[in-house]
Amino acid sequence: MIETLAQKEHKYTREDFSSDQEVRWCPGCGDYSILAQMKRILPELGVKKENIVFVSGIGCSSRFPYYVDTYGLHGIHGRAPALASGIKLANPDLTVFIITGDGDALSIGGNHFIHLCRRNIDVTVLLFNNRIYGLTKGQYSPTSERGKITKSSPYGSLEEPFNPVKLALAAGAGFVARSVDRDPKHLEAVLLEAAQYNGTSFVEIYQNCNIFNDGAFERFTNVKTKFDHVLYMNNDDAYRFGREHEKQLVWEDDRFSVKEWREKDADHAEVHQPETISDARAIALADMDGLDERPLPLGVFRKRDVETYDTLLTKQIEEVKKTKGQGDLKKLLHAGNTWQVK
Amino acid sequence: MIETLAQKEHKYTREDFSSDQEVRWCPGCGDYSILAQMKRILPELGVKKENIVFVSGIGCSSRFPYYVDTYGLHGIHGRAPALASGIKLANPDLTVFIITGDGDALSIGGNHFIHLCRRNIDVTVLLFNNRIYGLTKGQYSPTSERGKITKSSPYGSLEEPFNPVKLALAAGAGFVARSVDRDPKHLEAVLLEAAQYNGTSFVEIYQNCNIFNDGAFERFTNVKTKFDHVLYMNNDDAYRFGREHEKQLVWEDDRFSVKEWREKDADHAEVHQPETISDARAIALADMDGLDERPLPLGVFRKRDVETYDTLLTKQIEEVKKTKGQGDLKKLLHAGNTWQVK
Amino acid sequence: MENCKHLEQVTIRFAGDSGDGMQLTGTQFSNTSALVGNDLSTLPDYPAEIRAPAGTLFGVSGFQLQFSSREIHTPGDQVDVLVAMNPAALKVNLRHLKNNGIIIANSDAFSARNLKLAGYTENPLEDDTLAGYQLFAVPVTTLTKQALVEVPLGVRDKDRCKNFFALGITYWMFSRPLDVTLQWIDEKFKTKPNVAEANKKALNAGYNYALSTEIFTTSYCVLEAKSQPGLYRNITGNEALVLGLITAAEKSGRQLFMGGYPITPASDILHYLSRYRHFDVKTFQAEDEIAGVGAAIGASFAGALGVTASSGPGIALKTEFLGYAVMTELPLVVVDVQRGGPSTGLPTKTEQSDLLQAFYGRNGEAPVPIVAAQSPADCFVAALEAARVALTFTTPVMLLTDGYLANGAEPWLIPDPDTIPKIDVPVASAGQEYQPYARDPETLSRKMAIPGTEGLEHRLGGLEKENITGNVTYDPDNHDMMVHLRAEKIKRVAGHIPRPELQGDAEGPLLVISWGSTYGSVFSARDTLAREGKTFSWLHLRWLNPLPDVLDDVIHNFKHILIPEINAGQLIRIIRDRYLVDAKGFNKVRGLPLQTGELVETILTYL
Amino acid sequence: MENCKHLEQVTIRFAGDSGDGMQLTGTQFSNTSALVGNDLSTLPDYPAEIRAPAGTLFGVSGFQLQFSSREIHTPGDQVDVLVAMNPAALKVNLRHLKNNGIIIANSDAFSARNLKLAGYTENPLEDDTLAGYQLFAVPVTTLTKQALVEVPLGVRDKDRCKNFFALGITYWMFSRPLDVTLQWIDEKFKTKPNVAEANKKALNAGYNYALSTEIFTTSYCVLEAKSQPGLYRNITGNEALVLGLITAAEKSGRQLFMGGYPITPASDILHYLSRYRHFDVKTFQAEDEIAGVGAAIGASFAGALGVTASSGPGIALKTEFLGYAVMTELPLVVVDVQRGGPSTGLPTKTEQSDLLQAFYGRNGEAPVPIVAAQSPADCFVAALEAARVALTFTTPVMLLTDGYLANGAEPWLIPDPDTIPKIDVPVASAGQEYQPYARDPETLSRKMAIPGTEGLEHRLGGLEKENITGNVTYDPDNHDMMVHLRAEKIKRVAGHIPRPELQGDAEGPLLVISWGSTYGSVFSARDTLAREGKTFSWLHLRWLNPLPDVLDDVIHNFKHILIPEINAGQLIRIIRDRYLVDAKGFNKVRGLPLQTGELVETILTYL
Ligand SMILES: Cc1ncc(C[n+]2csc(CCOP(=O)(O)OP(=O)(O)O)c2C)c(N)n1
Ligand SMILES: Cc1ncc(C[n+]2csc(CCOP(=O)(O)OP(=O)(O)O)c2C)c(N)n1
Ligand code: SF4
Ligand code: SF4
Ligand SMILES: [Mg+2]
Ligand SMILES: [Mg+2]
Repeated sequence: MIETLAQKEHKYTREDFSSDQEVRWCPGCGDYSILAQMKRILPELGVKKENIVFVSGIGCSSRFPYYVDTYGLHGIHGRAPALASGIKLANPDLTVFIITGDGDALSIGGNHFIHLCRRNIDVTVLLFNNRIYGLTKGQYSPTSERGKITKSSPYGSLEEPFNPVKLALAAGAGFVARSVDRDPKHLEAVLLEAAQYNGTSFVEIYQNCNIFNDGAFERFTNVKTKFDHVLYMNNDDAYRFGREHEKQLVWEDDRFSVKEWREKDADHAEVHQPETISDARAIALADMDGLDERPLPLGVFRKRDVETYDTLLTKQIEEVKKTKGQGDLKKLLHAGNTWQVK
Repeated sequence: MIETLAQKEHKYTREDFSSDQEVRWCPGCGDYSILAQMKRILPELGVKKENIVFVSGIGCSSRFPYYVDTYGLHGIHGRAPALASGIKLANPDLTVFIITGDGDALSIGGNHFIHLCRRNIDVTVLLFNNRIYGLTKGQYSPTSERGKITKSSPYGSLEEPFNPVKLALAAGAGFVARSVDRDPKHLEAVLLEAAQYNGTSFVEIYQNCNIFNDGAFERFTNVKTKFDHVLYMNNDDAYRFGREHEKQLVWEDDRFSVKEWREKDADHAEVHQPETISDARAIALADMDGLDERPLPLGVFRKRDVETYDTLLTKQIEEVKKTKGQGDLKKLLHAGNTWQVK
Repeated sequence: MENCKHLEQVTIRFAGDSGDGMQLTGTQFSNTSALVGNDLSTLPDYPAEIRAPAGTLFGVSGFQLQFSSREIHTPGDQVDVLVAMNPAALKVNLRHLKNNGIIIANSDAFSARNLKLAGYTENPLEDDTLAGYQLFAVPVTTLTKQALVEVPLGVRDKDRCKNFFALGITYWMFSRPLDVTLQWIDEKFKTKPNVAEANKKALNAGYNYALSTEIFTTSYCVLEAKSQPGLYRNITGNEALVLGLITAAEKSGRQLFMGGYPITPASDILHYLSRYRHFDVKTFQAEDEIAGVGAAIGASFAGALGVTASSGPGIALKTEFLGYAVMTELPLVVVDVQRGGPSTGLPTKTEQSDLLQAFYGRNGEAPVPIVAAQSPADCFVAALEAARVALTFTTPVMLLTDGYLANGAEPWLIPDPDTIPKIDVPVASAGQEYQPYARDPETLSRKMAIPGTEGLEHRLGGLEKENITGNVTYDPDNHDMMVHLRAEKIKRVAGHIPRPELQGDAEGPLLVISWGSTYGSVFSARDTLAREGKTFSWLHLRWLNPLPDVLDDVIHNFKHILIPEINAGQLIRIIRDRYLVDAKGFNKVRGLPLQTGELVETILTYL
Repeated sequence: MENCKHLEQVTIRFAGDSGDGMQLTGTQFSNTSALVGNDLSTLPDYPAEIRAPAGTLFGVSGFQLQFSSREIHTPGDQVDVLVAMNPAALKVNLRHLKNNGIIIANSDAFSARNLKLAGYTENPLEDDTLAGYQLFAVPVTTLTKQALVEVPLGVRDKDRCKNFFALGITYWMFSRPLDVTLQWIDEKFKTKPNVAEANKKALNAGYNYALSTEIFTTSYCVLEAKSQPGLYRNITGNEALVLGLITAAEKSGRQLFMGGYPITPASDILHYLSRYRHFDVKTFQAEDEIAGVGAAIGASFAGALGVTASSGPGIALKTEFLGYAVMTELPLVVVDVQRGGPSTGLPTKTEQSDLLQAFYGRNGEAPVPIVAAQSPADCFVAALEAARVALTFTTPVMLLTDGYLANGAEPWLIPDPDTIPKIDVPVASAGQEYQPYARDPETLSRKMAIPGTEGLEHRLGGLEKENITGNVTYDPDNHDMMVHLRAEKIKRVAGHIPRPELQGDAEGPLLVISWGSTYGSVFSARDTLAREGKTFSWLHLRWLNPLPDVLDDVIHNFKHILIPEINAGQLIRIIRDRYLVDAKGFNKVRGLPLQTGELVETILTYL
């Protein structure tokens, strides 16, 4: 939940959120862009620096907290959701971000991730998906495509990757979105919306690891190809794409297919409504990987208004206090059958 | 994969699969029925006893392997998929079952569970869902309804439950089904189909814990209510339900709704086809919890034909051998730059 | 009560099917005995199965208690009175009974079917099996049924009252008042007056049956124990531990946050804590033990007192995060309710076999303070101490109890919370210059800065830290220094914990060193020997790490050192290493408290 | 080579940016030196960052090797020659250089920008910073560029060849032949002839530059070491370990199954094993370390040799499953490539601080055999031994190596696989009467029955087992017996492992006891002292659990016991406890191998 700055007089700038730590990613790494966009949106939140906590696991991406001048915990591999849940539940006034990687969140940390989505604790999860284990120097990850040749799969990996958006949707996350490092404007907008959402918000960020998996998302970032292969989903907009918005997705029975856009479609075309979208439709969107003629959706898939775990907990405490009164230590110790020895 | 008995002369009976161990569930527990149906289908598989392995985690349900006279491993909490993966990959000729509970599979074991589904290792997972922790005496589980009052949630639990079918679908399981302890015929049929499927097959079995969560599935098992609240999905059958099959589900835009069944619907009614069903439709089916006018689906949601991890691994080994030849230890040790000291 | 035969102490064991209500019966007997003023100690002994099929051997549920007019701390080795509600209960428990001990058996339950289930070919009530014991075969089921003819209840419900009938018999036999239990029944079955009625009738009927028939000739009484004056209540270890934690939170001004995951026998800590929302206690039932401890650490970082509790396999899972708490130097209390191991082991049995894991069970050099409770009521103090050290030294602390302490009960002298000292937590305030790893020169603890505090933004993590600044560094010499600083900090705890009292002479033939729940057995052994005019010196350790200075002072003054433990020898490893003394162990790994008798025998060989 | 100055041994360190190819350069120098017949030992020292920004201090990548005409086992304490490709490399590594040591610096890289990044205010090549060293400032970048004018390659590609120029200089300086590296270049860049051409030209250019300019006046030579005759190859610890495992699988007729999850510095074990599908090696990259070890145990149950490998935090996660393997008594090899701890610690540095975790890091009494490799090549034998004991004793075995052993390299005398004895695995056959927990009277191991074997269907699990039948039982005495049987089984391993050889007299002033990678440092210390006519006795332990009998025989014959370890004192805890000797530790926890010089100094105080 976002606590607005009472004293609006001092509005932060990006620089206010730069820590004194040297940034240690490889030159050219997509993480730089994500960090830059984050520093852009933080001043927009209207939250005091001291009320922000960045929590991460282990991985290249998970070094992120060091570079932001807020409170931070660089956790252990896969377990950022656990740390973050404790932080947020202990102090619901804090604004909590989880920074994680595809290995961190979906390999070792998969269980914490789906439980976080289910519980709907109000934290924002940014998954830097480079489809590779960066920090350990290039093994395939749970989002690597089948057949991937890496150090640990010299003859090709054998398993289907996870679809993180689909998994988050099925696990129950209220807010599910996707963006990409090389589209700073889009990324900035999505980050801001995610951070402002009340509940577990999940953003998958396609991130280029130029050392171990360079060009993994080239198709979706290169100006030559991206317009034909990316669908930018916008609230209340039709599902149009193509360089001149000349194509559209239409819902046919139980899937989206591509049609040409004609002027007259404007009146009746289906528009994207993440607040009310059905699971079936959201899943159908998530199913499109941009590898066939159908585009890869970027933007917010779903944004549901549901009560958060942290609010429910606070309410429960208040209700119990209403009926039982604020706990009294002396009474507590003396409860039950007691007897006096003289 | 199912290896058929070469010598069909000795066909097993149920009793052949009874171990010498005393069954130690509470009298009245739904687990008994599942065990009974399992013993019915095992002889049907045409697999030799010694080629069957039951693997489990920890929980009431996880005692199952002791009661079946095959090979078995009673594992540790949540980790049966890990053990089972090792068994199946080490020896793909074995027929492997995983027996697990809602806590075992979805709480501590959630990550292994979704990864198993993704990898599509050929094992059959039976999740005994009683929506409670039985063995530890009645705490709420990840499938307990929100607001559940238990020993660990005296004021009501705060979180949304998982929908195990939905999660398995999103994680990529090829075969996903649901049945219930108190419908032995249905259960038997589903178990058989699951066991015969080549790939990760997942069956959620609603199971009554008469001690800590009695009647959780009453609505779907009591003859007074079940016909109105259960949809039995059958291959190539229309989605009809109700005592006289007088109701049907129809697909409208992106969800199922209830309509009366009229004779003339027979020609054009949509029929259930788990082999080809889209994700969107499968998810829409999974979304129905039987608590409103729409029924709870029982049966097979999805049954997809995909190559298994174990087959791919075997193939990979064969291919490498084709190019490199069977490994030779002496050559291996002598590889690289060597020099002779005299 | 005048015409009763006086006894100093009695051990009684109630045993029956899991469904027979034996835990309840035992608890009622305990509470009544406590209110009568006896000292007492209890040992529930229930099966791993939830409800095993009726009549089976593995389905037997037992509850043993010793009550006494002297100070005691064990539930008794051997049993004076065995209440056996069916043949399986008799079969399983007979070996615990003393020669010439009393058996009260529900003869109605000795049916052909039940006998067979228990593996008896003949009815032991009718052949010579029980020669050498005092057998009272009572048709408890029939008599209960008769007593309840008029109560409008179904047959099965009536049948369920038979434990109260049996309890009634024992109340007469040991001259206990009925009112505590009668009141409890009224309270418990407020909404089911018929059930209340039936249970009360059954209790009275049992009492009157014993009083009026001539089967039972003697009734006994066990006088009040001379306890320290004050207000008492009966308490189990898990209850006391929870109260200790809540007290610590209150005394330190921290919110109590518990991240847990159910596991026997630690689950009740989660259960009990979850009741105290009005004390701002937040319990979080996590998806597993790793998430439980992770959330607790997160909460500590956010300013709470983070606690996690588990047992056996669950503790094993927490080790990675424990190392993280060592590195980040955040307060954390990790409760380990030890149970029979290794692996899943004996989940419902007691053991002391996680001590070495507590010392060494982490990757790298990761020392943590370790404290152990010595009796059920003592779990209060142990928890309070654990939290105090965790908070003042900004460190994870391992708090060891065990299955016996967790479920066992004893009278607890309730402390006045106002006399419990406040706990000072080293927290930096806004406006101060803040260095995350600057240390208090005395305790070596670092100051925490709690999120929400303006200007103290900083980052922690599991990579090696530069001293003072807390920046990540791979500098070789800094690492060496930090390894030693972290170790030294834990050593400094020694100056901040109570010095344990040496019982007996400061030199002599034998020093017994004990820890945890074996306190009771050693206490009884000493008491037993004292009556024979024999004695030995005894040091019971509350803190295992760091070890108290007193050991340095005295340990070399004794010819023999004996270390009794419910494991294959763990504290002994630490003591031998540290003091180079040829300590011997007394080790029984049977999932049970040590038997006083066996211990006494062993001690005698050293005197 | 006649007119070169003879040296006994030399330590050289190549240092530059992560992108400068220093690991490659070092490896080439090593391979060439090995083929020349030197004994050698290497220490890669790379940053935790993947590609740190060019020119930064934390981005410096180093590779040190010692090569010698005598037997050696350490990469050398201090460096004779430092090749510094930029100012940061100089800054970080200067402290490793001996007084009057040689510096070869790429003067082109000492630009204002790079100087600033390295924190130099003045150019150290031009002021007095390097007085006291022999400085050779060479414009390596320029000279390389000039040498490659005619090669049709881009500027950046040409620039990348500069490490070969530097290597060429050192080849001349130490009289090494060029052909090994030239061949390697041809092989490596088969598909990129221009790159091959460029690199070869650069190498030759460097060599010729050194030969023909008058800057370098002396060239040195280090003669062949007198090694045991036979065929050798250069090998790292992780490579040797992998070969050992494959050999064990072949010798036992088991399939090799490895369940792993990447973690530094253990990942290469997974990488290397995954190449050997044609040896029927199955590698399974699991979702985490828990699943990795679980799959390995499952595979062992199914008849394979189950192996898992990890490091630091990953090992901590495996402890629950390790206890399970103890209870089910299934074979399993757990490789722990130790790194700097606690927690995430110093992931790329070496340490020996998981020994006590290996001993005690599990809930309950769960003893496992522990074996440690002593040098990179020795990882082969250690792995073979670990697998042999795991299979013959049906037990999990901890195999300890460390970051230095894993990545360090040395010449390996390749064994003839035909001379390696077969490994007998206790497996029951169809038709036999089968009791899962019946034991071999000598080893106490149980026979396994592999799924697929007709008639031997049985169930295993983590609950306590009845001896012989393997049925679940909560019987107290059975538990006590099983705890002791499991312990005794591990003790029996002692009769089946090679007796370590005591070096030196069986009595005297000092016995040094070492384990793992400190072998090399102690070896050098002994060698160093021997030249001064001094000596001490030395026992290096391959097996840590059980400890070898030889210790009982000799340990009390010495006035002092010294135990050098790269931790805060861990084996010392075990030795003191077991033998009650006042052993002293020599402990440096700096993430680095122990320095021979410091060790020698300490040893001298005891002689
Ligand atoms: C318990 C544990 N296991 C393994 C590791 C090693 N490890 C560190 S990061 C990582 C994976 C990183 O991949 P990802 O999460 O995708 O992050 P990236 O580096 O790609 O940003 C692994 C396996 C560890 N630190 N801790
Ligand atoms: C590591 C670990 N944590 C916790 C436990 C305790 N435990 C055993 S079973 C169980 C949950 C059982 O619930 P479920 O999986 O739903 O099975 P059920 O008993 O309901 O069949 C728990 C928490 C354990 N044995 N091991
Ligand atoms: S390895 Fe890849 S993900 Fe990691 S810092 Fe370098 S470019 Fe980025
Ligand atoms: S507790 Fe529930 S799930 Fe467990 S055996 Fe009893 S009835 Fe079955
Ligand atoms: Mg990644
Ligand atoms: Mg359950």
